[in-house]
Amino acid sequence: MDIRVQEAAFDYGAECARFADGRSGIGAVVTFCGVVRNDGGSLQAMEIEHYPGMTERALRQIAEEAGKRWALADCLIIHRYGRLTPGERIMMVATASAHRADAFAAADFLMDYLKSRAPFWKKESTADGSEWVAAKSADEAALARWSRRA
Amino acid sequence: MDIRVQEAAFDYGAECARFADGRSGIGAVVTFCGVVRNDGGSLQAMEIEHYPGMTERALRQIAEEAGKRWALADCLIIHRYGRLTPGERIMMVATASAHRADAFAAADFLMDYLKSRAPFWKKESTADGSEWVAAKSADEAALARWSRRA
Amino acid sequence: MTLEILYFAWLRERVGLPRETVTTEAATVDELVRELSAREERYALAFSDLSAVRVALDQDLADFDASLAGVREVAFFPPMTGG
Amino acid sequence: MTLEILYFAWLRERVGLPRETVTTEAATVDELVRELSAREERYALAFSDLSAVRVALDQDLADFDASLAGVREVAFFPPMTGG
Repeated sequence: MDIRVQEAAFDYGAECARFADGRSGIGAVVTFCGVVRNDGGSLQAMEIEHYPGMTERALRQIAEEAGKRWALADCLIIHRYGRLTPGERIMMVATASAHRADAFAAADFLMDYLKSRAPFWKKESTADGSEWVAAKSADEAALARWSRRA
Repeated sequence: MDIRVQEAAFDYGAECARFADGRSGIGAVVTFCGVVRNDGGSLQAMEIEHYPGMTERALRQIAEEAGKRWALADCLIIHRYGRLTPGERIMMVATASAHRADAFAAADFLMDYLKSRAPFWKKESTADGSEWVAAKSADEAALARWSRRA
Repeated sequence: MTLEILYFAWLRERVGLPRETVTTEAATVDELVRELSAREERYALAFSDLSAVRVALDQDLADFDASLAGVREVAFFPPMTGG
Repeated sequence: MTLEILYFAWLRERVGLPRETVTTEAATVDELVRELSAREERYALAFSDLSAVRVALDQDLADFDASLAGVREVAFFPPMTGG
């Protein structure tokens, strides 16, 4: 298990390659990469604040929970903080398993939980000023999908 | 949409990076990579046979169906044929979307359909000889999850 | 009617060839299978359990009761195991 | 009892500082919130809608009725928006 919370950019392709490399027992790797989206073309920057200490702890707990629910050979979470611009990669997760169903479900689960349970907050800046991104009810609702311990 | 059926190896990390690069409207990229698994340590090689012409056609139809069901900015399918050894990458899919739910569902869908509806057949060789891999009832059952047109 | 018939995986191995051109009056896939099976033992063996055989007509999956009218390429193969 | 209190995102902005050390006899998070809100307007404003506030005790998410016994670090923040 590899959990990284960092200000620096990460190399998505290189991380995917490294994560998938040199494993013998696995059959499936799933990766997710989150990108700063610019819907209306007006976003200038996104500032990500986090809670040092708790962030790593929460991500580790989420990853451990995924490891209890599915047969994972490994998982990786990288999440950035600080100032990002549209098109930049915010974060990624990767899961490796013998079977694709476990790898998919675990990656999906990691994303749902870190969206709403890891202490990150986003603030978006446009020409009109800056505003904290509100949590989406859809993101909270997504957690109910994993209802064994929602 | 990018569909490739090839004998040559592909560079999973480079494909992930290229797929995620330089897109403005997306927020989520999901990739899946299938690896030749060696469960008992006895597998020497896997030979993948396919049906040239129909393979590309079937993959394109599956990708188009995914594009109708979810809001995808793009998708990629690479599938190898020929002789592979344990640890080698057989295939990958990638999906890009504004939102993670679409990217995840579409990648999962692509995998389920290409497992059972694209004309590939696997033969495994061990010291005891070689044998065609039997289709799994679980793979067929997985298609029922997408029941709008299963 | 002249059909190009393709065989894949263990069907190819049992029939002993990857493709052949066949002249037939069969109206459906079922009739074609019966005709081939009657021809030689290797075909009868290959088609002995049709629940394990899939068919594509001109590169689209089809059922065994599908018509062969206008079809140029018929492929027989086991359930697919891609991914 | 001495607590380290942390504020994040718009709670940090409304309170006007990222962290402070507070001496309190509050037994629960609720009591602490009431105590802070009574102290100054900026706290009252920050805590005016508790449905939009989350709390962590020693870096674990908690409820507002949770006990502060043995707790050293309390953090207040809006619903999280990671990923």
